[in-house]
Amino acid sequence: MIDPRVKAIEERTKDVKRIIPVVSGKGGVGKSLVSATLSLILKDMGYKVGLLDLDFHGASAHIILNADISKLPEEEKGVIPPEVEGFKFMSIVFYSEDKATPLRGIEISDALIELMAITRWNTLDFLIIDMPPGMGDQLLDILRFLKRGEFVVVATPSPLTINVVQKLLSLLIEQKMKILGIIENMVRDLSTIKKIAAEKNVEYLGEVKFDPNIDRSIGRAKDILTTNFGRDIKKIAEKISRSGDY
Amino acid sequence: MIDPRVKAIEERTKDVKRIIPVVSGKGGVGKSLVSATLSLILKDMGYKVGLLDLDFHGASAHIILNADISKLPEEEKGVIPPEVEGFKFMSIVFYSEDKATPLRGIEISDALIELMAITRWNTLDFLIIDMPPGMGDQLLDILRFLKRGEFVVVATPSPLTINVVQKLLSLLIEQKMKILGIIENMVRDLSTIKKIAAEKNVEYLGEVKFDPNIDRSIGRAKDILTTNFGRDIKKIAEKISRSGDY
Amino acid sequence: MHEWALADGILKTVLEFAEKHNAKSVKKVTIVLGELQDVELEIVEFALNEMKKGTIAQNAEFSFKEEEAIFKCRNCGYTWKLKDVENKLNGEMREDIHFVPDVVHTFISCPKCGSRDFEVVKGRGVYISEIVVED
Amino acid sequence: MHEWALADGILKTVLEFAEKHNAKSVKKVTIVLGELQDVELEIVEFALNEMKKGTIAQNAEFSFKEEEAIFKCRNCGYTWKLKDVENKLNGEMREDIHFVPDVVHTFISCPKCGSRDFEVVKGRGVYISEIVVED
Ligand SMILES: Nc1ncnc2c1ncn2[C@@H]1O[C@H](COP(=O)(O)OP(=O)(O)O)[C@@H](O)[C@H]1O
Ligand SMILES: Nc1ncnc2c1ncn2[C@@H]1O[C@H](COP(=O)(O)OP(=O)(O)O)[C@@H](O)[C@H]1O
Ligand SMILES: [Mg+2]
Ligand SMILES: [Mg+2]
Ligand SMILES: [Mg+2]
Ligand SMILES: [Mg+2]
Ligand code: NI
Ligand code: NI
Ligand SMILES: [Zn+2]
Ligand SMILES: [Zn+2]
Repeated sequence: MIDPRVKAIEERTKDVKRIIPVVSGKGGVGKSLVSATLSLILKDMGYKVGLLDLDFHGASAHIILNADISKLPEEEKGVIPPEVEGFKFMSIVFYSEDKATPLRGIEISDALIELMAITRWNTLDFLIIDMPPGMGDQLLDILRFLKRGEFVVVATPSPLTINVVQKLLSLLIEQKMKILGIIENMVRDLSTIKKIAAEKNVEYLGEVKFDPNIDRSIGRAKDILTTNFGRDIKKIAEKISRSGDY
Repeated sequence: MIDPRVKAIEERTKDVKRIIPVVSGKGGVGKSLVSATLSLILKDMGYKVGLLDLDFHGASAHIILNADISKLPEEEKGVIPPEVEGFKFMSIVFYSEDKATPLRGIEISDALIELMAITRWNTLDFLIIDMPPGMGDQLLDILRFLKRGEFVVVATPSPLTINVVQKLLSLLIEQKMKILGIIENMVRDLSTIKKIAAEKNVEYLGEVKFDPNIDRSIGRAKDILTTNFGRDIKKIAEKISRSGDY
Repeated sequence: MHEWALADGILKTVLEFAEKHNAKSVKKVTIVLGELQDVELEIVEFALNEMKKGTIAQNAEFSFKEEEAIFKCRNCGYTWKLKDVENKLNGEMREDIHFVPDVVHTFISCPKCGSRDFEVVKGRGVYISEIVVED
Repeated sequence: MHEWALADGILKTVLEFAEKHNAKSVKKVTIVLGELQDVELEIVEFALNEMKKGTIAQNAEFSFKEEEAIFKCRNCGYTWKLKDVENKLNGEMREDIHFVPDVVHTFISCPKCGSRDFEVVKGRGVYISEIVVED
């Protein structure tokens, strides 16, 4: 039995210039908020952007963007990801009606392959991928299918984050993946991640301050850009866009 | 091929009075900190306690407790979980040397079954299980093998948490699992979870305030108990212990 | 049609296989269509016949086998078929499953024990079961 | 010995199976021992012979088959055996794998492409492949 979807994945992303999976290993560090905000900012900078939410159990991008998920994405020689806030957006919630999706790893992998095989991103400057926590099926599938991914690692200063992020970094480095750098999110006083970045010889993309009001902007994409959080991410987005001028 | 481990799981937990999986669906809401602190407090209350960390990719309990994981747990007709801070503790880190464990779902499930089949908890009042985010293999295995689990759901007031926690709650309710209640963690001003608890007809176990200093106590178990976080969890631990007097 | 995406994947996979084996042409391809995904056979067939033109598969015969969807509960072991639970699925759900078959776990549960922890033993999606080439 | 925990699981599974089938006694049980987990056959055997006393399996013959560990890379498709990579594993790692075979993903990677995303095709752990009862 040969799976025809694997070949289709390559096809679907061949006109995408840069693929940026936003990862951490740890949950709750801000991967989704960073992914969505990066997408908003890169689009505002004039780039063609796509956002793919691969955190099936913890899908969040549609909440941050207040995306209308009631209509199925249009079918046309594949599936056209709907435009949300000026960029293309795809998530399992279009197909799960935003209900619980109790899926084991093998089913997660199947759903991921399916989504990637049918979604027609067409020409994009950036495809941002909002990843789940862990080093399970989604991460391993990204390592398998998107070898040209440029990873953005999100961490926080907490010792509980550091232990997990170090494991993820060591895996990405060992697997010779391209790592754009680490974002240190929810910084209140001291940075602990600068040291980790230096030790692992990975770029420190910048810190994002703890923003106690950020939750009020969730669901109002425009507002995010005017928060402190948005301003901190803007600087990082500029770094990322420049890092593409090879 | 029949798997002899499944039968062994029942055996291993038959002298455990109450099994409490600490879940959320969402990552980074404080499941690990709540699990470890609950274990410390219940032990101080005079109970026999065990703590099982089933978050293989994001194992955290050993960091919170600063547990010595360099020695393999003793082998005696199974495996004896080492004593840490006066209770029994088991985690995959004893066997992974606290290195990265890139495991797909099927391997996660295998490792979980293996750990549960070999660990001899003996007589316990409480077995606390620190669960990973998501609704994947670990959660589905707990639903399959530990039907008498009494779930503690950890949430935060953020809209990003609420969406995910609601999905998990609807699954637990549909599957007729016993839910002890919801803990609302990292509360700063307003509670949003009381309303969700009422809607879903689930007990609101209490709120735990955002404690900006909690990270300083990580790795110093004794200190956690004297923090505001520790004090908030204490009230909840008392509720949980009373809820067992049926 | 997302059927075109599938057809595209099938043809590209077949051509890559043929090239790897230094084949002169592709003679026959057999495709299994899982009942759960419910793709429109006519569209896949039409798409394949359009796209194969000008490739070394242009004279290939594409044949299709439909495979019944069978589920097995991981909680209680019960086995059932799609038709046993079809009344639980409305048109919208069938559409959702058409695109991402795995969301079936969102919409149906084991008819015996109610668990959502079940395996799709057969008939999930589209696979190539046979490629015959000429050297 | 964690071998006792395994033996306990085996015997309880066998007895439950026999009861379900209203068997008078258990005659024969075949157990597959995966190379990766590397359990001590003598201890499992000794434990089973101790524990079976006084049960309907007391006259059962327990026989064992050792199964070579085989791995297949999900990234590049390469297949290899435990003995091909044994030099990567020190005594401590072998012990770790003995208890939780899945941590093999922490300690070895595909000899061809370096991926840790591989399947343990055979020889992971302990399974019961045959139970013969008398009615
Ligand atoms: N810089 C920040 N300051 C304050 N809260 C933040 C910040 N970044 C993220 N958060 C909050 O942290 C929680 C987790 O964010 P989320 O993007 O869902 O993380 P992840 O995707 O890694 O699980 C959310 O409640 C979010 O509002
Ligand atoms: N009440 C609280 N106040 C402030 N920070 C908290 C609180 N509870 C948890 N944290 C922090 O939140 C982060 C996630 O906690 P953790 O227990 O690892 O969550 P999970 O196990 O759900 O992923 C950690 O950095 C922890 O220090
Ligand atoms: Mg997220
Ligand atoms: Mg829909
Ligand atoms: Mg945790
Ligand atoms: Mg060790
Ligand atoms: Ni279609
Ligand atoms: Ni042993
Ligand atoms: Zn069932
Ligand atoms: Zn390989």
